[in-house]
Amino acid sequence: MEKQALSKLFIRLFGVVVIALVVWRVVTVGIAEGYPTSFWISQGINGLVLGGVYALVALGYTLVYGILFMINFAHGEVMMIGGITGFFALQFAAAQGWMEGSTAVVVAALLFILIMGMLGSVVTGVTLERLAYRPLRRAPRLVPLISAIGASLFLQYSVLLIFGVSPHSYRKPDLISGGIRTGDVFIPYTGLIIFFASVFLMLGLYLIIQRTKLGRAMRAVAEDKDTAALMGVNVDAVIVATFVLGSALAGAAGVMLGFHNTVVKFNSGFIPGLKAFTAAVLGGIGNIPGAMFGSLILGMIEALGPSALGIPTEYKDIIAFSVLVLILIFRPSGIFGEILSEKKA
Amino acid sequence: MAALLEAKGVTKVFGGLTAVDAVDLVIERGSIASLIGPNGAGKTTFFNCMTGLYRPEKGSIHFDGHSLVGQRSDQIIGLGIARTYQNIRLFKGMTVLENVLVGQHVRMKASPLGAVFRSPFQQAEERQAKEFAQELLEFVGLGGEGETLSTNLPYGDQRLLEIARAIGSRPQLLLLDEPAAGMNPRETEEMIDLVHRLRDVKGITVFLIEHDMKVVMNISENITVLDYGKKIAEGKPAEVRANPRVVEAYLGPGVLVDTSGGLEKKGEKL
Amino acid sequence: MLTLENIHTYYDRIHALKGISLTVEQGEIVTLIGSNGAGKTTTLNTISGILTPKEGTVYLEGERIDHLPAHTVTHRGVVQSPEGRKIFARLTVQENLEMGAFNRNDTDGIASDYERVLSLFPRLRERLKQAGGTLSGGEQQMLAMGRAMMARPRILLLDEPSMGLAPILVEQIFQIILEINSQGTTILLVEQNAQAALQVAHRGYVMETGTIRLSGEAKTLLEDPQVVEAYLGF
Amino acid sequence: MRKTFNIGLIAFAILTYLTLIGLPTRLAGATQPVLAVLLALFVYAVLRGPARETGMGLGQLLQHGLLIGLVAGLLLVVEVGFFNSLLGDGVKIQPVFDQIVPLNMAAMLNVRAGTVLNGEVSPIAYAILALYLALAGVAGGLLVHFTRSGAAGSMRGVHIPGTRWFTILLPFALFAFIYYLGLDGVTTFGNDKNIIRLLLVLMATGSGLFALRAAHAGLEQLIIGALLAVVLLCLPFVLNQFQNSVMNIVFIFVMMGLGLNIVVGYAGLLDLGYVAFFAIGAYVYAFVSAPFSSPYISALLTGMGISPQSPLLGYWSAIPLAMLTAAIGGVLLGIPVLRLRGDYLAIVTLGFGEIIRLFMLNLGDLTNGPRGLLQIAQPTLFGVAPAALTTHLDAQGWIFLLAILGSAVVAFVAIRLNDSRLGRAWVAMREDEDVAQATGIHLVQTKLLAFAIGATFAGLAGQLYAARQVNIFPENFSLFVSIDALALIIVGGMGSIPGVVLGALALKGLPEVLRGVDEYRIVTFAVLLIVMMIVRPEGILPSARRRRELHSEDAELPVDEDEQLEGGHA
Repeated sequence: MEKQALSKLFIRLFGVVVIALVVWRVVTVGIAEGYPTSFWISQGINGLVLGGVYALVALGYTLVYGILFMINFAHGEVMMIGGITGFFALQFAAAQGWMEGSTAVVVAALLFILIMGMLGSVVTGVTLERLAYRPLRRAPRLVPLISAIGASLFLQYSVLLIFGVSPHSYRKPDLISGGIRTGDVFIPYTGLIIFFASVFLMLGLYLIIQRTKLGRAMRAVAEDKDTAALMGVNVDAVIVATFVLGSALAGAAGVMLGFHNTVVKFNSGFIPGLKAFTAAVLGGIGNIPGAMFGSLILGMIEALGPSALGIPTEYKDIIAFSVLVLILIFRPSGIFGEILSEKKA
Repeated sequence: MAALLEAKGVTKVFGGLTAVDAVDLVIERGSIASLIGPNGAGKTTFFNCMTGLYRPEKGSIHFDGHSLVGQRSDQIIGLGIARTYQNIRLFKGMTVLENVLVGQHVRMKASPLGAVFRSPFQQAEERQAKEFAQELLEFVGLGGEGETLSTNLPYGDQRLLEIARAIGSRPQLLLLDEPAAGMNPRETEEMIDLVHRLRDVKGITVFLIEHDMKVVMNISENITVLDYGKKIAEGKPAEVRANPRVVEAYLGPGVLVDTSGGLEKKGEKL
Repeated sequence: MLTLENIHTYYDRIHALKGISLTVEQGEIVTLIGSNGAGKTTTLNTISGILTPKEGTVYLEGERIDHLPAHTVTHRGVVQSPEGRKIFARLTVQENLEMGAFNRNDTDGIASDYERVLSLFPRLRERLKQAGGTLSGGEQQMLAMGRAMMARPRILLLDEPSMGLAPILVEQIFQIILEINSQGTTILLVEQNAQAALQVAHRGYVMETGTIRLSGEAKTLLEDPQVVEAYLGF
Repeated sequence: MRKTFNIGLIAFAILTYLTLIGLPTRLAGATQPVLAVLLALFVYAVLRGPARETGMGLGQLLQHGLLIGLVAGLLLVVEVGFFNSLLGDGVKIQPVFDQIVPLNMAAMLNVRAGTVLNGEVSPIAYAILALYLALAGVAGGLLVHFTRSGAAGSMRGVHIPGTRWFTILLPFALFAFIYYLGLDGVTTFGNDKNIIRLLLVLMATGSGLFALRAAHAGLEQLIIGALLAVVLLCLPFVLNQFQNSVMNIVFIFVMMGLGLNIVVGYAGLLDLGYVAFFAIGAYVYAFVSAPFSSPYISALLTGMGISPQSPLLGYWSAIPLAMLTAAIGGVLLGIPVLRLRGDYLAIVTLGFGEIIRLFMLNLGDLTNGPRGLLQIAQPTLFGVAPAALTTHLDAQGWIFLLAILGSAVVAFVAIRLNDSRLGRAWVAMREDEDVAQATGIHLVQTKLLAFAIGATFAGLAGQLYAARQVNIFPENFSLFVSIDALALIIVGGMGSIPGVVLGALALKGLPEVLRGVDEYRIVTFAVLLIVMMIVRPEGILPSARRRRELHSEDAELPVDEDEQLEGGHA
């Protein structure tokens, strides 16, 4: 009795100390540095944009985890391939002169690029599922994870070998290269587009899951594959559909990140992929709204954290991972709870 | 007889569902007692509260002078309560003998350093552990199976091995969760005999959950009946059998009583 | 209607069914009884396509269905209500029932079956928007059977419908099984509760360690001394 | 037939992939034979299963093989022709496909690059390529036919007399040959001698493992083990600097792998941040042996009136410090992740590894950032550099010797632990945490012990690595070190000590031999990981226990063989 209470108390105490330290640090830095409000707003907006991208990728992790209980470690690479495909689509569109056309043409071209990127990711995701994951569906959990690590490496280095080392630079058309300036706050158009497109796609996904027959089948398969099959659900098809949805979102993220960061290369999916996974875990893996909020929170922490704590921005990854570790210490199933945890009894 | 274990007002809630509801229970030292009731009545949950897997929201459980609530399961087995599981949970990749050796873990003391340098103490302890494991296997009737992989044992023998593993920890109280489930009549007879020998030869107090009324009525000195998490009756077998509430909630008027004992798969979740 | 010929099924290396042959005629209730591990559930899983037999054939009205995946077997009208109910705990009661009709597109037919199920199990109507996991054991069993009915099965495979239910509910469930059958659905029933099963069934098979030990009219089996000793005695 | 056609399409996709990654450019004249061999092996792999199940006759096999080869070959010819026509027209494909250059396409067709550029490739060259691949398909079918009949069967069940002794004597023969190649004046293999000798060393060491496995338990195994140990310990004295430098990294990874094996293989805790402890060991040793290269420590020591120019501790006296620091690191990592489940654990530990690397990169004052820590002191033998004692042992050989000894110590400890109360507790915990706890296993303690012991070994390996490298930089400690270490225990066979050695030989040694195709190391390895997981998840030399868990179909094989091997390796 005493022991368990003591360890719980210890963890709580530790939590209080950590929070107190962070608050103290933020307050002292805030006073000492005295950044203008506009700086914080700009950073906050960056955080939301980053969060939006993470969310699109995080949803893929969460979807696959929700159904197969495996971490699709290669999901970041699926996103990267979307970015690469989008890059070539952009080259093609530029060669046709679409990027200098009227607004309508440019918008259509951008949509074309987005869709091509999504297609590239979908093909990759589905192929992965077929070749690297499906044969392992009944294997112990470690086995598909290792296979996924292999897939991640394979995709990265194949892209490196096939498309070369040099980064591929996205050139934004004029239409989206500017931004809105109010006072000292500058909001790039790409940021706006990313944020709203993310929200739009996430809502779409949510509706598919909750309202459609496919979504219902996905939820049923997540709970119990054999019983779902007894109801006449083609489990393989539903799993493929899950990969299609997750990969499509990742592809969209890849293209948007390409426009935002202006470059894509073989390893540009790796760190965002890890971050997105972190975000999914933060929100409670398997939990769709959790993944969205976890991503936005992580984006904000990354954007605001270094300045608020008064440390160099190089440490933003450290902050992100530290947050992950801390959250998991206090809430092992994420902030919003792992929806599917009871399956794993 | 003195009470070995005494539970008072034990309550366990899952979500909104009260799985165990203010249950009082006393197990006499040296007795064989049973816990019965329909599926989902909270029997296994009660076991889990006793062995530290769950922590009851309310109530106290005292065992041999120690409070059990809040203790971890590895501490509880150290105090002398061992158990088996409804859906057999052996260490599948281990041999039969190794399973029983793990069962003795809590009674062994050699440190990792002792293992690396093969200290005389460690060697003696390992040798004794192996001898004791062999003895226990012979006790349950698996003497020749030491090197068999535990998953390769037939179903009934797996149950026996679980009991051997549990008594490896030299418990005072052994909790058996449906020991006769899925056994044919002959195996059930043997199980009844084993439970008797556990108490008579090994001096272990036995508390068991069982659906097979043949077993329950045959060996229990005391029966507690749970329904919807509440204790609805307790007493000697004859008393319980005659209790109208038990008949209504569990035994039924007779025609449709499940007498075949046990159910194929137990993963009943709340 | 349904015929199994010399079925051998393996779980990994374990030889679970060793040459099972049985038949179910149109309109019958046939029960499979036997102790734990005898292979009753394995037999149902082999019929419904969750498991594939290594040897032997399953015919449904003369057509082979033994190598079809589970979801297409359902499409042919063989519907299994699995052991332990296996309702989808996080889907609502309504969604669970809709899952039952997953392969159907006849909106009108689905609607009428929906009404039929709800009138068979009035308790479910009160709980339509509730998550399946919050139902009591008896209600879950009703939901599981209702869900299977939603597929409009030609033959319904019921696995342990009385498992873990209070005796009063058990009686109800068996009443409903009789009613479903009287409405024209053929039923293959797996039961631990051999007595009750043999009372509602027309014919029965007794299984033991992967083989069929005895078979015959349910009434005969009820009086068979071997059956009485092994499965019915108290 | 349609299925076979589809297999042909897959073969074509693989060949296209190989073309796109520029393999022909590297292989040059050997391209066509290599592609043919690969295709034949592919056909063998895909037809073997169906052939066994349906009992295909030889004719059918050849037919299917031919169809696959034809489909793949003809499509490839069309593709190459398409690229060639573009190249001939002066279209630059390179901005998209980096490797589609005339040299690459020419190698595919075994012609000169100029012919491609000028668009003068003769149809015959195309026909030869197609023919090659079609024949390769047929060869694959033949291979299936021959391996399924008698010969292969006897390999499995029946023991041909003498094979056992062949297996046992093979490593000694190889060692003798290696020794011979090292003698002055031996010019066998000419320029390739260096590489071939290294390959032989890898093969000899690997075959040693199989020899131990083949030996009967008891005295025979003991004698053979002792002889192998003697031969292995002689290696550093007869190899040259290059071969020693490859072998010492192999054995440093054996040490790492054995440590990680305790965490992952025994205790089942998937740790992807294992590099952190390796880095800790390396940096701690660097700090004490080359304090001047860290600005912070340098200033600190100067402030205390100690000259930062001389090492604070020697190699041997630094060992306890490196191990202890790493162990503390292991516990510190262990505590917060104790409550996490397998996959979460993997990602959090991965995050930890990255955090450590980022710290090394960014804590410029302490770690000198990306400029690294330089001039790390070499281990000595009673205060003397061994190179001064004997001309036969160069600096790399000395490290190799220490790596062998370190590996032996680590293996010894691992074996003893595995066979103890703690080892059983690890396995029990891996199999069922709840039941393990209810059986009296203190989970926190048991997990932390696994982390700490694993970390200690990594620290030991890291220290030796720092000495080997002389200068260390943060990029030496990237995620890939963790992944390499994990991969080698997976490939070798999780939980198995000989497996770790074999894995290290294959994954750290072979790529050095295949220097020419080094760029393909990672993709090859990635494919290997996936295929391995599908075909043989228990690894090449699995521990008996793992094999039972992961591959129940194989359980009929005698299981005691591997136990003997593990026991014998001590």
